[in-house]
Amino acid sequence: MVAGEHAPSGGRNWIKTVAYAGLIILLFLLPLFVDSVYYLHTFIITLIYTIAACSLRTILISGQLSIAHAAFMGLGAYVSSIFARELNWTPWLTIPLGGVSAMVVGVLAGYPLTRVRAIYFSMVSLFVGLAIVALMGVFQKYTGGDIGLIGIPPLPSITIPGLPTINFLSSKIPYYYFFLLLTVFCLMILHSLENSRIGMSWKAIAQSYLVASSVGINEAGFRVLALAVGCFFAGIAGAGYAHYNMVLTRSSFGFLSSVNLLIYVLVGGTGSFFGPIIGTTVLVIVPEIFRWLKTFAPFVFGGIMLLVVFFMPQGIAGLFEQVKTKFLHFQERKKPRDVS
Amino acid sequence: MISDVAAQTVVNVLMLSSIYILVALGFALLLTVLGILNFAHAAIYMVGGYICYQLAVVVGINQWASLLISMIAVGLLGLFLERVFFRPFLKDMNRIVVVTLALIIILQATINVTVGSYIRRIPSFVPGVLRFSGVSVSGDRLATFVIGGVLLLAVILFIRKTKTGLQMLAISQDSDGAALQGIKTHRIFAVTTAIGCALAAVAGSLMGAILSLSPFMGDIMLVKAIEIVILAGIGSIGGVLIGGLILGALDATLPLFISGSATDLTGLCIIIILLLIRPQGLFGREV
Amino acid sequence: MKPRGIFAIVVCLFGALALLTQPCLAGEPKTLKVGGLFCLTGFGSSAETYIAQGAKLSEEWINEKGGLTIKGEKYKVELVMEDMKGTADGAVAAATKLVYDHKVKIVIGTVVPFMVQAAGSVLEPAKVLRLVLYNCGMPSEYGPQTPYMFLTYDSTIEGMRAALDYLKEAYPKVKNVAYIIPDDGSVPYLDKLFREKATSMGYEVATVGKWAMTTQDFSPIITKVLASKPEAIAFANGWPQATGSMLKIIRDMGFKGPVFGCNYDDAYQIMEIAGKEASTDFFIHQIDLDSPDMTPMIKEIKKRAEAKYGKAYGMHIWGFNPLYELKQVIEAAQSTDSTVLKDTWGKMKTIDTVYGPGRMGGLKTYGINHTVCAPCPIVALMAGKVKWVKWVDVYSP
Amino acid sequence: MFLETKELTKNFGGLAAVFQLEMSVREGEIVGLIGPNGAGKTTVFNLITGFLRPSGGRILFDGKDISGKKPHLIAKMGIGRTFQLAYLFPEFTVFENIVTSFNLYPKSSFWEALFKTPSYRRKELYILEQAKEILYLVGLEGVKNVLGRNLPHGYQKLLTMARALAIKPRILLLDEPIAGMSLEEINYAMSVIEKIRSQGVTILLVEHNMRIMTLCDRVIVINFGNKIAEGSMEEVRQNQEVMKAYFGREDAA
Amino acid sequence: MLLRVKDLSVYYGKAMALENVSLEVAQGAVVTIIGANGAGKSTILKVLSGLWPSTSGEVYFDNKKIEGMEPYEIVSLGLVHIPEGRRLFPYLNVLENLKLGASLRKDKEGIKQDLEGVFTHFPILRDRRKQKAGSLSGGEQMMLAIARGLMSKPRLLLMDEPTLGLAPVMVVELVSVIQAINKTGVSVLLVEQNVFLALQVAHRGYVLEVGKVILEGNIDQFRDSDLVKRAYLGE
Repeated sequence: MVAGEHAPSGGRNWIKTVAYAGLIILLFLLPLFVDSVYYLHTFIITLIYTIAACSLRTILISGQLSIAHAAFMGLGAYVSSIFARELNWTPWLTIPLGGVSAMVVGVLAGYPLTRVRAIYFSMVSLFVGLAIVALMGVFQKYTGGDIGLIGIPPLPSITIPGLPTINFLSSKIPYYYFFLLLTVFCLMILHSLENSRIGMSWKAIAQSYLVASSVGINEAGFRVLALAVGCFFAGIAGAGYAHYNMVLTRSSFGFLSSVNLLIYVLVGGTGSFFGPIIGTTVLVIVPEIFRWLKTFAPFVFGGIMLLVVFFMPQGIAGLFEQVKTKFLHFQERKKPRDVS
Repeated sequence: MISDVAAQTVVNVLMLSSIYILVALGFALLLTVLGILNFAHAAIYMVGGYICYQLAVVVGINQWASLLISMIAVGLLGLFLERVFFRPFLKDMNRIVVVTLALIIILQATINVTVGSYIRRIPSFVPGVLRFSGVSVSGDRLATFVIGGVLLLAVILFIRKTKTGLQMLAISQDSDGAALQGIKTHRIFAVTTAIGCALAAVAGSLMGAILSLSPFMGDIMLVKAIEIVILAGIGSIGGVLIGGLILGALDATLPLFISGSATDLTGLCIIIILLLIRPQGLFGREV
Repeated sequence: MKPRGIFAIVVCLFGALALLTQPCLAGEPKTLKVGGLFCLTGFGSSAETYIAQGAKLSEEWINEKGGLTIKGEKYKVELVMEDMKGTADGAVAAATKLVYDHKVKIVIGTVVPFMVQAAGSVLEPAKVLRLVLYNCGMPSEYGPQTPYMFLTYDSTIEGMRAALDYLKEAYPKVKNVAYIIPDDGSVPYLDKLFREKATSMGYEVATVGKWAMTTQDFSPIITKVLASKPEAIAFANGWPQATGSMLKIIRDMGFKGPVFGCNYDDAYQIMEIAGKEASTDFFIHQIDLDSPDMTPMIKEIKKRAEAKYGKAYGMHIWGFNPLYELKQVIEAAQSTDSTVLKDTWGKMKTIDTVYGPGRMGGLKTYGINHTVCAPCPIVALMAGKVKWVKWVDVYSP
Repeated sequence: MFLETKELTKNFGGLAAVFQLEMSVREGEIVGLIGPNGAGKTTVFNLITGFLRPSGGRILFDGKDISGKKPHLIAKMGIGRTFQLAYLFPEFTVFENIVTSFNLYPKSSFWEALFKTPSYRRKELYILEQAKEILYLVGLEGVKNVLGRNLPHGYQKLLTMARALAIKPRILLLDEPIAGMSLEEINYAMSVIEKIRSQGVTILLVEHNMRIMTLCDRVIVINFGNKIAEGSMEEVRQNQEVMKAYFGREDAA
Repeated sequence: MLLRVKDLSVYYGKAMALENVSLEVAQGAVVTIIGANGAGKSTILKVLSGLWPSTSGEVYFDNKKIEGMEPYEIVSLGLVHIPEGRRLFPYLNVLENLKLGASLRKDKEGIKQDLEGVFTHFPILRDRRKQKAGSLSGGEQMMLAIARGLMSKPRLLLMDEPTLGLAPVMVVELVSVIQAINKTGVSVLLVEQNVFLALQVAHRGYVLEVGKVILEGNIDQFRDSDLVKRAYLGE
């Protein structure tokens, strides 16, 4: 069963599908309209952080507000780069490897973390994140320490017989398509999971872990599963980032970065799958637009956050919901009827 | 020789702990009474330091007076913050997180734009160094130790011995129950925030004398404050003393044995293990 | 309803503002755009704000002097600055914006090593001439793989050599030296270089104090370093907050010997942080703006900085230097093409810097001869006063 | 015995909430567990369903020792429960509440759920059918698309029962199933409980409202965590000690 | 009338908690509201004491409109709520809990006097005055909660399920306590599930079911009411 599948609005589903398809096609055609490499770069960064933010939300819907997510991103990034740099593995292999290693660490950290809930979870996760970043500082021989790791190979060119070779160093367009595909792929999986039985169990645990376990949902198991899935995609995002940026510093994955990811999710709205996507898009692109404000630019970022918090209690995605409710004149799902 | 290092280390532990305690005290107060994680605490701490600097160095009034004025000014800022930014969101953790993080960004940018980012330091409050048999303590650190201790004691006494303090405790234990006793909860929240912010201002000013001032000085201290409060346990002011001592002890002794980045990792692992054994912290109430 | 209305209005206002004030990209035809990469906010902004101001001064200076003359045509220099926001991400974004949006082929700036690397990942493949101010000696930062990067002034390694030379001269009795360094990844390289130089001069390295980047209080690490009984202490790398704090603690703990810093840091700032009491027997690679021994150019910059910003800092001079050098290179090459400039500069043997005549070097040290070695000024802090010492000639072969 | 506790004890910080409790439930019965407020009834439920670990004693279910097991494993063995305050998933609709509760039969693997394989879809369809049946059984089909938190109290109580049925329990532990209901609702809820029992589910319930006791085959009275009487409702009603404990006075009723 | 509630309705989101509830408490009376868990009894008290907002309706205390007031303003008028589960401050000692009850009062002498009065009423509290409230037994906690309520000089005491978790002996004692309090001129609005207690002390009663008053009248009428007997006495 899929949430929505039993919803009575078959007609609106059709419109939705067309809208999504249209949006994705538009995104695919974007490079035709945007000739600035800088804007492409901004879009690519948005895509990468979208994967990370959506995977963070996957953890969040299971009731776990993690403040370590950027660290898992960094873990994937470093593992992928180290294997690609030191052992000359192809990034096509090391990127999933980065995801897997982030997942493994997520699971290892996750089991003890199931002992704690709510704010205590957040706090211990904060320390886990700090510890992972500290770990990167310890193995500076491989990670380059704070000065950073360079010489990370870019994605290798792809040769498909009959077509021109796709060279990732030639321009940002191949990267854009790679990340667009990766994002669509990751979001599809995350969306599919969220709207499956597993996603429902996560949400059930978040709403009441007592009730959830009374109906046989393995609270610890599902929470670790959420961490595993979330960390896997964070690792993928991080690894992709590494092979795009070709330089890594561990300060990109510290406390403030984790908090930034959290802001993307919270500002976008936790209630909807599209929340983090909207949040990331707004909070990555708008500050770039206001770059010319120089030292005043942070006010834009902070201002957006305050606007959202004051006027959009459910985040930006919640705003759409609010508007929709208003337009539909509080049309309820259905009024309760007498039982007897 | 070894004993010199040991004695100096004991002093280092005490001094560093008092720095940490001073920074974490206001943070713990807000967490206990208002139940909010005020991420902006470290930014308020920075603002306090800058106000003290502006008064003492730029305007040129007496240093202790400027410390006092900074305390009062930041206390008033706290009243404003509580009314406008905290009160509407007290029961909504997600929104409190976003608001306090937004405050960090805005306060840092404000200082960066107005005062500038040139590193400054407030002149010593207590110049000079105290030496005895191979151990030395600078006057400022000693002052921090004393002031930190006095403030911790004062806060605890205030809480235990005054009516307002008792009401703060009551709210921290049961805020609805407290409202039913006729306690003006909003007033207590305002007072608490003002005190918490004033404490941050003291910490910022003293830290401005011991270390230095920069708009971003709070970033690491924030993490330290969170570490202490979580170690102490949410809901415990007295626990800040122990949390601060533990963290101070880790940070002041580990570098003697483990150098560089590994220090961080070891300290964090110890804290994580402590927290997994006692998730509610050493003096926390319940999970 | 109301909040939404307010929000809509605010968004519209911001949007309108953004559209109205978007910098107009259509400049004059005879303008040479030079990018500037600095942290104006976030980590590093404490120094780089002033370096950026210095760079702005140099832009004005060049244009006042009539700009650049290339093949008979006059060019004005336009410095386009982007904020790196103190993060690697920000550095990459800023560099991308400069290269692909502003279409610059020459960039000055980036001081903090990790941002040098991050920006380099964009600038180097785009063949943008980079005029970098600082380097902490890691081969990954600067070497044969970065052919478009030029180190415009003496850096940690040169500063270290000058400082050790001066140590020998001023404190001949010192036998062993301890040095303190942030554990940021550069330790293995700097350690090797430091030991080589120190042992070749007959010093013993007493101990190495590595500190974690998150350190708030340096007392423990200083306690450890002092336990090895060094006669002199060096800061191999660092920034004013750390250097000043450590100097203060070292003196508080009763160490009387000489202490010195190897990198270009503002001595006044260090003194402000360390306090007058502790600021003694300390020397560092830096200029003294008040000394009559400064080059005419430095005096000129000081005047300009005071006129424009009210107060002159050593960082202004540092920030002024790259464009000053670039002017000579462009006039020598008679071109604005980055590859031509690179080749021309690479073949130059000498170049004038604001610090005095510079020589090109670095082939042996870094693997590439793109290092400008100019006289290295030494400034001492003595009894709470900044004291001009002298110019030391250093050269990285 | 189907479900029995042996010397079951639970201490909270030195205070015994349940002390050496011996009780048993036979298969197919409806047993009422009564006692004054704070007598330890809910604690007993929490001990049986694994939400609390007993300080001493054992709990046997169908001959197997289940004391101290994790709640979801106990649920898997066929012990369903409801909560005193109508705990439910407030952000889910009624139907989603029930569908979510189908975790054990049939079980789908991670990969099935991820790729929405035909077998997964088949199982989900089956679950939809089953959920509809339960919905019909408890009579909530009229409100199936209402969010849990918007549901009136009586419906919430019914929903918690419906949800507990989703695990196909062999025994159902109902914690105050009719508290807060109107008279009609009570009658209706009692008929639902009767229907559930007729499907072969054993029921152990806690209730203050004496009306429900007409349903029970047997009543166990506890006070201070200890059993003080057992028997039919009539027998218990005559018991002076029960009267004293339950109604606070000896000449009650 | 000391307290007059007119057509009070409370909705949480779309869920109804109370609908058009009207009730009255006369000066010096003990009035009880009977109803099962979730019937909305506690909601009434929470609205009266200002903890929760009402959706519609009017509440007058001493002819003063009190809804929309902050809890402390309501307390200052003399309407004091002893909440369900007592809501003591478990990490504070008995004396501190009592002092907090007098939060709004400024007359030190009066407080001292009342403290004495409370201690004579509940001598056990005097013995335990340095003990943490959380470590008291259920009965002692109940007494402390009542005593704390008395410290704010109530004119009307709202009691929410005082028998919760009490031993039978204590329930009996509670009856005399409530009667004693009432004798000093304090009106009481008692919310109970324990109908026996309620019937014993109250003068007047209301039966609440699913947010609506379904029965009201003098307590004698209640005893004879089939509805009450059937629903709550199990007959």
